Amino acid sequence: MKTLTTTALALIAALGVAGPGLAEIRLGASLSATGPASFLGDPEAKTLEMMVEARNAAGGIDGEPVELVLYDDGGDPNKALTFATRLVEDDEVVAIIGGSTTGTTMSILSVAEDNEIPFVSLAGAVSIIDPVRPFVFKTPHTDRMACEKIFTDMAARGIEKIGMISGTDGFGASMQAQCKDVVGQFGIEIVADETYGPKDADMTPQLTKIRGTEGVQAVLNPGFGQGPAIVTRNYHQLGIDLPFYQSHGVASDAFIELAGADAAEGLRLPGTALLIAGQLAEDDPQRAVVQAYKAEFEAAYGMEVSTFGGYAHDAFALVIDAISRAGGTDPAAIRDALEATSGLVGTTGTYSFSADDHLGLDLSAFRLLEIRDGGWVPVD
Amino acid sequence: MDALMQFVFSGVTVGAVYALVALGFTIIYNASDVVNFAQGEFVMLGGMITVFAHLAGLPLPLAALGAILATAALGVALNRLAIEPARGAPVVSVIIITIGASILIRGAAQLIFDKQLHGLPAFSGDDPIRVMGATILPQSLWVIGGALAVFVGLWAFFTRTLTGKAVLATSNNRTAAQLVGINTGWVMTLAFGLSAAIGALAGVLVTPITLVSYDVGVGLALKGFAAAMLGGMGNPKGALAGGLLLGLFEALTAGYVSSQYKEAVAFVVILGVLFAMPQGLFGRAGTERV
Amino acid sequence: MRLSAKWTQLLILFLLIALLPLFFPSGYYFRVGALIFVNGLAVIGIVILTGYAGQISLGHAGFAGIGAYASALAPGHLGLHPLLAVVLGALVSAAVAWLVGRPILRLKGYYLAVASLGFGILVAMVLSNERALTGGPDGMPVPDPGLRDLLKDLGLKLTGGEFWYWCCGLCLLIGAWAALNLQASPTGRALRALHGSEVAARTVGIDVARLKLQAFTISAVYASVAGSLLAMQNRFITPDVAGFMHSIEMVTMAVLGGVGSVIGAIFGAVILTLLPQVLTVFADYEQMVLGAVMILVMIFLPEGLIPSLARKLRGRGE
Amino acid sequence: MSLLSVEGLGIAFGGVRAVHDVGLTVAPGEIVSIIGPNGAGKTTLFNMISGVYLPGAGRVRLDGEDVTGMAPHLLARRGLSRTFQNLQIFPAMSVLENAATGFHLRERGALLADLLALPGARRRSAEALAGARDLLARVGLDRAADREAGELSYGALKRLEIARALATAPRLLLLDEPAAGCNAVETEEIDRLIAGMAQSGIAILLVEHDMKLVMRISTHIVVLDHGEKIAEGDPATVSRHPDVIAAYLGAPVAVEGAAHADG
Repeated sequence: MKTLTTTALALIAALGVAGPGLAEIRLGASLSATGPASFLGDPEAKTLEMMVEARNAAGGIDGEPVELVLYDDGGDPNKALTFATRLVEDDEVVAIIGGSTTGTTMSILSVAEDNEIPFVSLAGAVSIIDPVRPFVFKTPHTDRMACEKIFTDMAARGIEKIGMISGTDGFGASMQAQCKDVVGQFGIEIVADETYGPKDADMTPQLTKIRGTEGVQAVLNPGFGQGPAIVTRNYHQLGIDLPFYQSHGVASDAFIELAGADAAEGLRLPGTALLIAGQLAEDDPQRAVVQAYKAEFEAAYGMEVSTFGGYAHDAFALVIDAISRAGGTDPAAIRDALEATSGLVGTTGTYSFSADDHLGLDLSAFRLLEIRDGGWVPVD
Repeated sequence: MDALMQFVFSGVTVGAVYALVALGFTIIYNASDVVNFAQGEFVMLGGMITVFAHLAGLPLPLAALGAILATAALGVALNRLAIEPARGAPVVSVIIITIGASILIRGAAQLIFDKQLHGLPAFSGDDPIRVMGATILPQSLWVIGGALAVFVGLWAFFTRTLTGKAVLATSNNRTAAQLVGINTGWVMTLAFGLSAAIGALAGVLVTPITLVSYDVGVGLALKGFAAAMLGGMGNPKGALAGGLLLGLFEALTAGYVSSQYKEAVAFVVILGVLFAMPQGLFGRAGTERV
Repeated sequence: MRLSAKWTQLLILFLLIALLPLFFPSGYYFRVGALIFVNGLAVIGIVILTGYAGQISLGHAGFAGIGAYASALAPGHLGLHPLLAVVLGALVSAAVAWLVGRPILRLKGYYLAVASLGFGILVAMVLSNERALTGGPDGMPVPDPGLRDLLKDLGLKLTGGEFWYWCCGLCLLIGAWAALNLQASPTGRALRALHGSEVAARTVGIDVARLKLQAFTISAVYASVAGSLLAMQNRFITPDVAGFMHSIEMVTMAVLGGVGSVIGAIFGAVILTLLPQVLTVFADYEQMVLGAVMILVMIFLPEGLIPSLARKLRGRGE
Repeated sequence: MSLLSVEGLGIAFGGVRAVHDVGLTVAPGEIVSIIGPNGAGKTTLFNMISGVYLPGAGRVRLDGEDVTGMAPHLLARRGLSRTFQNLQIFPAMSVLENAATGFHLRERGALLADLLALPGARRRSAEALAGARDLLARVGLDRAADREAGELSYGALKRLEIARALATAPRLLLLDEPAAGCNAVETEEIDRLIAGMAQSGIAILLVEHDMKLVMRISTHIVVLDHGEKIAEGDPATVSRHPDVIAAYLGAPVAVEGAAHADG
């Protein structure tokens, strides 16, 4: 029994040692760098590490170095809560970035609120910032905004009846629900509502059903990962020639490659400026930020930059900006400075927070893109 | 009618994927009564290695062959390092070992390769084939053909060759098999190598359809395991039938009932079959010996 | 002799729970402790099912899911006090276990494994698909049971982390006590007997089907209460709690620590809960380490860490 | 009236007749032995009578009540218990606990009481353990009570199985080769044990290869060959029966020798 006690104590000691050394400005992050949401968390973690390094090379914030304490919650909300507690109680960070998914965000959120630590989430759900919680902010557009962007375009094309096929993963299910919520405002009706599992190999039955539904004029596929690529191929395979919409969940060049340029030709989705970095107009306010981030990231990691990494980029920029304006590392002062952010240009859009808006983006931040000849073309 | 045809095509395509994974389970199970939960990782490796070798410039057939051989070697190593040393352990321990192996391989794969999704070009192009108003991709035919070929191969192996019979004998009674001169150590090596190779072949064939990433193994192993149990573990006929039935159930449920609950319906059917036939559709019935 | 062995184990457990906080440098350690206790509680259920009765379940997280969502849903929808919601969750889990266990416990080995796995996946699927009720994959908030406020009124001020540490610690002690009682009781003997030989167990009059069902039901209640405790302290719950990986995690903890021993299994929970916390610096290697640990323990310490080590120590003593 | 009566019992495995049309009766206090060469179907017959196999034909009656194919645990409640040719002990439990499981029918109670260690549960458990200790003394295993059963020798385990079976307070006991693997001294002990059990009114059905033992203690002998009954009667009659002698290697002198050779 003595061995058990010693082992336990040794492990506890190991826990303590695992913590970081001293630094003046300590930021915390809990991201889903592995696990089912790693397509979100992996670029986010890489982005944060890259930006912290760049920032410190440039002298930190007012001469003080920034230290990043980064944990990988694997997409598990339970782990995320533990790491959030650790960030606050043990690492004593002044702000938290993270929560790659809505589930992990909701777990971190309660810790941040209880301990009054500013928290910038990278997840999509509108429930994160509605109702507004004093210490909680987020950088990505809400899923609801993605739906609105898509429906606006559909309405402009005179589409009134659509079919929807969504993934049953967190992203797909959340967007499916939000879209069903707002679709009525655009005079559009969802006449077919199908789903598929995140690892399914063939979606032709669902698409066949949608095709066979009376009056369908367009099809929308909210989802991420391999699902949308397979749906897009099946769409092509079945020869469906109705307008086809994907979500911002697959806004990347890799998607075109996976789905095949032929199959993806003509489909539209709401994306960010990152996807068309090279095509941005000289006077586009986001041009400089977006091109710089894209160049840095691709040079550092040799992989294509993603929309999701962009969320982390913006969150980091917001927090650094707030800390330098707060003139110190008091979490409450950082929070106040965050809320006072105005006109900060990020990769996702231009942020202006207020007491009753902790997202600070509007629909104009989304750009509706169409795939033509294997590349992205803005349609609005 | 067109719709039904399309559902059947989809079901057979998906079912062939499940069947290929399920077939991989049968050899190891036949040789050692072990259900190898790392079988899905063999499929993943088949896909991933091929993708990366292809990216590195190898022609596709060569890349695929390399992937199959490398995965087979890993299967042999798995047996030597993790399964053989724990021979005679209870079922729970063996489950933990093979799940541990699957976690280990997955963790290594995400470091060695990456966490991105990858695809492979379809072997015979992407132009759908039209039959009675429904369409099927040429790659689906490759998968279906692969499943049938592996099935016929295994069936012939177990019933027509001395080595195959030696595998079955080893599973029935290891000591007796040794007494009649069967090198049971070699049989185990062969079984793990073959199973891993079949898994990797499945990975090569299905990647153009399903895409591949380091974490596709778990889902495939679960479905393949369920299909193998539905058909009756250890019987190639059962693996093929179980896989195709599972795929058809899912496709028809998605088509006619609810796509949301298609997997639920599939599992309820499996549970129902197991209650009625506790050894699966084609399983060996055993008498308790006292 | 047996009685004293039981009380020794409980005393060690009690002392560890009571004294470790003296060494805690921050509130985070209370959180980790509480998680260990919750996992330990669930794992004791596996000890009863797998260690005593020799039956496999790869779907026990399904019961944790039922318990967790009972805690999340019952207060709002039925107006139950959160504590009663825990009881309701346990009752529902017991009822479901009784119904599901009847047919599936007739199966053996891998067939039982796949059937229980199917059950767990069904529960996770329902929780994930019934968005209107459960919030879908994004999860839903869980109401606070308000016990902390009650303690505050009594003059005992605890942080959230501290409160859940003591609360889960107490539940773990009670759970361990009951499991140890069961082990030495007539029912426990009958369970271990049918594990050893079902045929022989029948000939001494043991109703094997019924006893397996009892073990399955009790272990479901353990998982359910653990799920409720987790939901209440996290204040937010997602269908992951019922997922396949969580089921595997429960079985792994039990088998790693020693599925035949209550203390051993709790130790398994300690290791697997701490592992990701200790390995944060090497997060990339966490999965590989976990996999390697699972394989190595099963090969070199087949009865699990604690029983195998105890046997080795005893062997040296003789 | 006989306690056990078996009529026309038969079973086939994959088309092979393992047992065909066997009948016998056992009355309280009687020791009925079944003998025959290896593979004659003795253990299969036991398995059918004790509910492990479902008979393909025939009837098993206990107290005149038809119990054919009844589950073993229900037969145990009616007073039928047995031991096994290939040991069926609970290897991970102590010797004492093994024997105590035999008291299951009397000690089983409320699950909740067991979980909470209520006084009733503790008392039942203590009684079972005390009873088990007495029985272990009776079969000469009291000194090994606290050892793990898996550590015991073959002969000791045979006696442990008898103790466990006795603990169920059987009225009919089926003993499958109780003396196999035992040395001469142990065999004598078993001999006394069986005789004592019969004297206390238990009906005993015995399968045994040790012909000396069988001839000494049996009140009635049934001879099986190739699954069929070829002879029966008291020991003296059976040992002179020509078919029996033929079945056992075909020479009069071989009866006892053969029995030892293939034991």
